Amino acid sequence: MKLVTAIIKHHRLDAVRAALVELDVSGMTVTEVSGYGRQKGHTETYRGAEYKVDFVPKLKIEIATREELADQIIAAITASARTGQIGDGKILVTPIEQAIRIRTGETGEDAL
Amino acid sequence: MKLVTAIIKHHRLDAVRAALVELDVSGMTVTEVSGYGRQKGHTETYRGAEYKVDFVPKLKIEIATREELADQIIAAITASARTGQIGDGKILVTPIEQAIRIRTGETGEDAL
Amino acid sequence: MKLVTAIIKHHRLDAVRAALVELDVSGMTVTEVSGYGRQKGHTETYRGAEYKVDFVPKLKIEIATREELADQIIAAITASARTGQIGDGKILVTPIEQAIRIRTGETGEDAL
Amino acid sequence: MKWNASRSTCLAVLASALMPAGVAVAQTTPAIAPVADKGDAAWMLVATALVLLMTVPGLALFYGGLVRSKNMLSVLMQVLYSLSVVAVIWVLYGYSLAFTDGGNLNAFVGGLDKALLRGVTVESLAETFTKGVFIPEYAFIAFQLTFAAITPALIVGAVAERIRFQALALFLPLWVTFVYVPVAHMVWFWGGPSAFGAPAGFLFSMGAIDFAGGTVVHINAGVAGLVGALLVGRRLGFRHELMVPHSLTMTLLGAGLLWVGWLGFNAGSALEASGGAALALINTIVAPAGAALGWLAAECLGRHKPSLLGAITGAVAGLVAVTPAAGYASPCGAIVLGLIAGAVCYWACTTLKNRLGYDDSLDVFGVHGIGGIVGAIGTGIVASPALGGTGIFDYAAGAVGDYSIASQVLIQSKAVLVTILWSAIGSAILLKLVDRVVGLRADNDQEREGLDLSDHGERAYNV
Amino acid sequence: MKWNASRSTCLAVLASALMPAGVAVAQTTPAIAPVADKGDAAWMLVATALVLLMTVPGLALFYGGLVRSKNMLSVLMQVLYSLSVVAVIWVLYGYSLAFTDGGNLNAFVGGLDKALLRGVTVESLAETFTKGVFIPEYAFIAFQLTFAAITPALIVGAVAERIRFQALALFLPLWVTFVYVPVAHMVWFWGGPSAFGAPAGFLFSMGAIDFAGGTVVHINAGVAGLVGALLVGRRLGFRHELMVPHSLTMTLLGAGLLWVGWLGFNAGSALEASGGAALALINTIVAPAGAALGWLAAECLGRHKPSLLGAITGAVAGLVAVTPAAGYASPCGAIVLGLIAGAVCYWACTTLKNRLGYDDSLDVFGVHGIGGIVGAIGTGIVASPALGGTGIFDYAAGAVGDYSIASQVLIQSKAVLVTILWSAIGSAILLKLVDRVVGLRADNDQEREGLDLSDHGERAYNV
Amino acid sequence: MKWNASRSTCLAVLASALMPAGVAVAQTTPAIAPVADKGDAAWMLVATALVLLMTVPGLALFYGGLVRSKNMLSVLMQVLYSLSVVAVIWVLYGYSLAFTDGGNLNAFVGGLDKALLRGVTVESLAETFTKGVFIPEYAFIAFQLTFAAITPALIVGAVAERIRFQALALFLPLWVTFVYVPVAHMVWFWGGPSAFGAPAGFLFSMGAIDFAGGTVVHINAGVAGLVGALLVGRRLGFRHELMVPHSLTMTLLGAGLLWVGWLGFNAGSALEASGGAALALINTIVAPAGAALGWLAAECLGRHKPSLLGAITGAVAGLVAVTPAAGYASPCGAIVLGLIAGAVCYWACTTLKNRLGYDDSLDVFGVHGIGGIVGAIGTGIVASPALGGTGIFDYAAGAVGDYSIASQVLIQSKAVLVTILWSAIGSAILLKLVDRVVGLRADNDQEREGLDLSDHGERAYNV
Ligand SMILES: Nc1ncnc2c1ncn2[C@@H]1O[C@H](COP(=O)(O)OP(=O)(O)O)[C@@H](O)[C@H]1O
Ligand SMILES: Nc1ncnc2c1ncn2[C@@H]1O[C@H](COP(=O)(O)OP(=O)(O)O)[C@@H](O)[C@H]1O
Ligand SMILES: Nc1ncnc2c1ncn2[C@@H]1O[C@H](COP(=O)(O)OP(=O)(O)O)[C@@H](O)[C@H]1O
Repeated sequence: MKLVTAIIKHHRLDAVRAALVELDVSGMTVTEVSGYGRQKGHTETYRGAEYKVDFVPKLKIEIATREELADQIIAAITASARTGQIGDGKILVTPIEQAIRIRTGETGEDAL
Repeated sequence: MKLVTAIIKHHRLDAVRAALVELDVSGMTVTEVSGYGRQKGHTETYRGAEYKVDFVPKLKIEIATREELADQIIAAITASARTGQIGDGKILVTPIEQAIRIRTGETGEDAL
Repeated sequence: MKLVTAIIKHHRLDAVRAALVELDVSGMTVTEVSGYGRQKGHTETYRGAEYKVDFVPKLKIEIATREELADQIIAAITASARTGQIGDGKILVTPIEQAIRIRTGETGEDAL
Repeated sequence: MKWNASRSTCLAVLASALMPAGVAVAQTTPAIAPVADKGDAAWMLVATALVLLMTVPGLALFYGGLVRSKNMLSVLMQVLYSLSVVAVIWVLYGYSLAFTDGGNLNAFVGGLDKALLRGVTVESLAETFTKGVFIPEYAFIAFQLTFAAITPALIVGAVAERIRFQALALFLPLWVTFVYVPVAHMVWFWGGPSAFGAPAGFLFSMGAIDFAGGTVVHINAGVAGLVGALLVGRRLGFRHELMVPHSLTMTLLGAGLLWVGWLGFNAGSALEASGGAALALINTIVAPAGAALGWLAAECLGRHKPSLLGAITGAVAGLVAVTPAAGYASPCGAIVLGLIAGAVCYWACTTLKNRLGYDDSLDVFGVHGIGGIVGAIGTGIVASPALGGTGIFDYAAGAVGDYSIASQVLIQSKAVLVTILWSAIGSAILLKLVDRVVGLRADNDQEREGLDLSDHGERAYNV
Repeated sequence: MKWNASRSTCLAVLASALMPAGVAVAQTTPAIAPVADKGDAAWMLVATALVLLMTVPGLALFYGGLVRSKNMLSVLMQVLYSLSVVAVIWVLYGYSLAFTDGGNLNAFVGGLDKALLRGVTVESLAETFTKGVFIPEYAFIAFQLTFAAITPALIVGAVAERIRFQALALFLPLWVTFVYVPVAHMVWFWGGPSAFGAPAGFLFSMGAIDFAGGTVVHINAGVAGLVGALLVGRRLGFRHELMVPHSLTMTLLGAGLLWVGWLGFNAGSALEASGGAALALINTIVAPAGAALGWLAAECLGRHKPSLLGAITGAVAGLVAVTPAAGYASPCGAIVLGLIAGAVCYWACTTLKNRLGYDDSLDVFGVHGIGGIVGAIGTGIVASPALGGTGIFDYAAGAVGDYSIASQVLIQSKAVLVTILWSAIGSAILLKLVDRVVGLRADNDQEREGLDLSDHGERAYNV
Repeated sequence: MKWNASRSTCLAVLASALMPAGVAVAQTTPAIAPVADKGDAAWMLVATALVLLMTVPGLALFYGGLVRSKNMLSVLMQVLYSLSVVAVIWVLYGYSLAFTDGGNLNAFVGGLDKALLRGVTVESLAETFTKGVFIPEYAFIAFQLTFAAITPALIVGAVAERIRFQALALFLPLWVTFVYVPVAHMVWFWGGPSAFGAPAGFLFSMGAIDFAGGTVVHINAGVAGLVGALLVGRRLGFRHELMVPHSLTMTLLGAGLLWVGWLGFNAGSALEASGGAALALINTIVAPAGAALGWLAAECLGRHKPSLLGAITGAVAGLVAVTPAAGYASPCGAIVLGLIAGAVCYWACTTLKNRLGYDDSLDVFGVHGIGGIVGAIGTGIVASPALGGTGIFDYAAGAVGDYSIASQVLIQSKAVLVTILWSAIGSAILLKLVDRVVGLRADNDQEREGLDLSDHGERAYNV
């Protein structure tokens, strides 16, 4: 099993979710994160004091999946999250050794 | 070493933490996340505009542990996080190659 | 490729980021988390009702990197995040099997 | 207590001022139609606005800040609903039942002569506590409306985070009708200075004094809250899970607005822009100040850190306690009353509540019930002229009467007891009834998810 | 309508009261300089403060809570800016153009005699609606200033989350000058009771009644909002993305402050601390109460959960609807008017808006436009003495005149129509102009990032 | 300045109005007991409520929104504590020391004749600035109480986010006693119009004018704040870490409430519901409006985006600046004063502060100190009748006196200097003392964790 982790822009979430649901992905977990990268941040000024904020709000989506589906998921995310502008984000794939569904105790791919 | 990641319901946190402390787990890291899965979300209505919200608030618990303890941890979480209803969540196990304690520079299992 | 994950104290973020930028790390992703560990939490009291809060706010920094840089990154974080007091946090290293830049579709180390 | 005047105040004042002497002499007093002083009218308009401020947004936010964010809107809604439904009821029949003569039942409740505000016009006047001084009756009705609206809203705090909206939607109007209105009539209805001998409400006749509603509003709501907390039962996870205020910022804001509004509540209860109103005003500033310090002192003695929530709660307890005493106590007396109320309510919200084990979510009983009792009985003491108080005006004698602390405290205690019994029994019956009809309590899943989503389909925050 | 008095009120009253009779007789009425009653003055000072409270923080937070947090500050800023720029304009020329005689153009606009408040002193008086009753002119100016300030601020809600600050910074002062001021003059300018025959504004002369600004403020702003929403266009992601209020807590708070402030708005429009003001006050409590219940009932009928935002919106709709009627309707009439307004505005904000498909972000048209129309026309009905209303005072006859619901409703409808046309055409022209000069709309990236950062370089929350 | 009247206002007015002419003639003026006008009384009750609103929740939230969320409650607590402790002190001895004759020390401080408010009753009156016009003394005491309470609370902002609560708990009452009370006495104590020749406070005697407390409140607190910021030292991470307001929403809300409350502060300082009060009222609306625009203009000139925090801060600076001028300036004069204050305070909070490098967390000195100085000196200019101002009433002559801008500006500057010196020296001594006794500053770990947890054991938000 693989864990596909994508960092995307907020307003692409709906599109990404829709694309994943098309693939019969049954679940995912989303986290609010701050990203640092090529995309520039912004400047805030309060009573003349300027602050350069380098972090940009992003969403992290994690999908645990059986191996075969990983490439399709990657393709789907790439297509649906892309705006073509700097800051569209990354996808990382990492290995999962075991998965358990808490409710039933099922393990492995059945747990997903 | 293994990283045990569990997605659970908010109100099970105390029970899970207690169960882990019983096992002499010395630390964990918790993140607020939103989950999408079998558990249905809810509908919100504002001045007649209906929004279907598919994401459900969940907690992610991460425990870095030496290999031997992983199964016990999984069992403890499964037992303490279970309510028997859809949406109880998942546990994923992934490999850790190295661990360092920042304060002391200790590495490996000593760092946990 | 490796994923270096560090749990640090909030007020060390600027120092850590600066240290990483020195190393030519091009990006990172930061998440607000709550940590449980040796560092003690605090007690809150509301109208006489005492609550022991065991979780301490922390930041999680994730850096996807090519393998060669991992040790330098670990060293840089260890140096810049350290205050010497309990609760400085941990660094974990996990394997990455694949990386994709959404904007361009680049894969592997080029995507970072 | 009301009077129909045929002309507007100001014209009459000017007219009488300018009237040739001979005519003035000829017109002996009865020929002069009573008029409202514009200053008194202005003050009562403002006082009404201030009491409205207490309910929404004041009380709504004070309570709302104390619950978990998943129940924020439910509390706001319950308070707003209370205001809305009571405002309508007050016009339909509430004012009439509280403030007209009830014939045979007059000891306990009024009649329906002024239902739908029949007969009230812009010229109608209501007499104040000074003979011959009047305010527009609409102002009096509106002022009293705001009292009737906030009292049931206070109860909401005791059953917050678990009661269904449907249950409250039914209970609150019933409670106003069967508990609030009779108690208001018993304590406040009388013939006015021009007819002070006319049949009055039961507790008024007994000689109980309650300047601005310590019994009617606070003990009444506090006891109903306790009964509600007991009948609805404890929240899921009570004493196991973290149940901490989701925004003390909102609680401070709400309390601040309550405080400011309370100046209208207490000083407005003088019904005139007089020196007596000014006394009530300053007492409504210094008593809560003393009570905030009293609570903080109690916290420090109890080896806790001095907390903002403590200072706020103390201040509210002081406001509650000074409510019946505001126009009677000297400022020094009010400070002492406040200090004591702060410390006693601290004990009630911590030690007492823990020992008895009921789940009064937002300490309605601990603050309004206990603080109200301290205030009602304490009023019997601080009102004494021997302690700098004003004493009680004897309308028959036309002067302040003799004062005995002991006997007044006895009377006050009796009034407290009657209020407690009426409220406890009435609230229990109504709650049982509502439980039968729609069920009081949200089911467990709804309670876990939060009432905002389950009852109202909304969330307070989307950041 | 103004009068220069040479002495302060109180001295005059006392003096006249104490004056030996012979002298009083000798001094026939014209010799008495008019003076302001201190009670009326006190009330108008307070009413002004209350209306200020409506704009900032009231309206600012009511609107702010409804937008997404990335646009919070932009809305707050637009409202605060509206208040600031209009306050200055009012002193410079706004008051003069609205409330002095405009010579040939007097049907539509006033003159510049009092530009820079020339000639106004602390002794200047403004006559109220009662012959011989005056208030300090500065109080009248300040009171009217707050009306002029809140009206353009209302428009902000319709174009929120996408209009550029620069565009509004230009549009708002233009709109006040070319739309608000003329409409205010048309509806409210007259010679006062002492010169009721003098040339008055167009709609006033027509016999339209508008107690506190249903046409001038609400229909005017509501229509401008609709035009704005159409010209600025829909928000990115409208109907696709989640666009939910970021803090209903702030919306409740803002609405609560609006409600309290509205007591000053409506009851202050009586210009006196009279029984009539008290009537307006109680109506301003019970109408929104009824409207909140009306909206909730409509929600339940529409098979939705009863929502806090619904109750709030209903209450605001009720406040809007009762604005023109506040001093004319009986409390029962006001409740019915409120109930209807609540239900109708529910329909407007849901069914109507969906069908027409415009993006009026915060329902300025649905609440202020539609609610204003319901109120303006409804006033023609509930003002009828046959329905418990006060009727209309006929200054020539010195008594309440005959009343025909049908003909008054016709007059009211005409006034509504004129206001709609003036506002729609004027707003459209001004918006087109501003679009040419600076561009109305933020570019897509800015809109995505949020106007707080792009227009103001700040963020509302840093938790 | 006080007078004991034996009868209530209204009765007396009516009585005198109705009195047969012969009797009235017989009763020559001295025989008439002074009475309070109900309109004035109503206004002063409300003004007091408005100033209370300024402190809690107004100032508390204005400041609270500007700190990081970990220090939110500490600021709220410090402000609430200030109000509570000063309210009690005011009754115990503060009022007496500020507003009674101090015998030998009378130039600088009053006596203890009215400690515990001895001798004050509901019939006691205080004379206003108009001969023979009185208000209830309790209203005057309460009104002044609110001034004394907000002034030390202002200082809190300068030392926020690092001072220990224990230190402030000691410092604030000391500061009120040794700094505020004497300065208030020096500036405001006089015999009243009926005894204008009696010994007055030092600065009053000098001829300095300060309508509502520019020196007493703002310069006084601003300078104390600067001294505090210097003695307590900079926050950890100052200029390195992100220290941005945690909720500009709360800051806007607090500022809005400050603005509304300030109408009571300034217009209430007229002590009457007069045309003069109405002038102060409108000036308190237009000056901050001008100042908000002034700050925004300065931002744009400085190539920054126009910011909400800028507009808010400008408005507060305008409120500060107009405080001493409110009853003297024409509205146009007030606008100009506001514009200038907005721009100057912008410079003070950015350029000046950066150059000097002190850490005045919330710009108490930059806004209240500098704004207060601009206002105090500017008052000498805009009060001039030549510029549309009212000039200064000469009680001996019974008319407005001759006016020289140059000499009045000189007098104003001297008063500013005396206030600065008194406040700087007094504050420094008291802070040093407190540092010895309990230590001023939280230790580094506590400062990092936040004062909410370390000092109060609570957190503001739990979402
Ligand atoms: N090396 C990295 N490790 C972890 N996260 C990264 C890394 N580089 C970029 N990111 C994440 O991806 C987001 C987008 O990256 P950025 O460089 O701004 O644009 P792009 O993906 O278009 O190259 C960043 O905001 C950050 O959250
Ligand atoms: N494939 C997946 N990848 C990542 N997270 C998942 C996945 N499936 C489910 N989750 C997480 O687990 C939570 C519970 O899953 P759900 O399907 O609702 O119930 P259950 O665990 O009872 O089957 C989801 O809310 C989501 O956070
Ligand atoms: N076994 C673990 N798994 C995951 N996170 C951990 C673990 N142990 C500690 N942490 C994280 O590291 C943080 C610091 O750990 P702690 O034991 O308090 O101090 P130290 O790192 O100095 O030993 C914790 O707050 C928690 O977030």
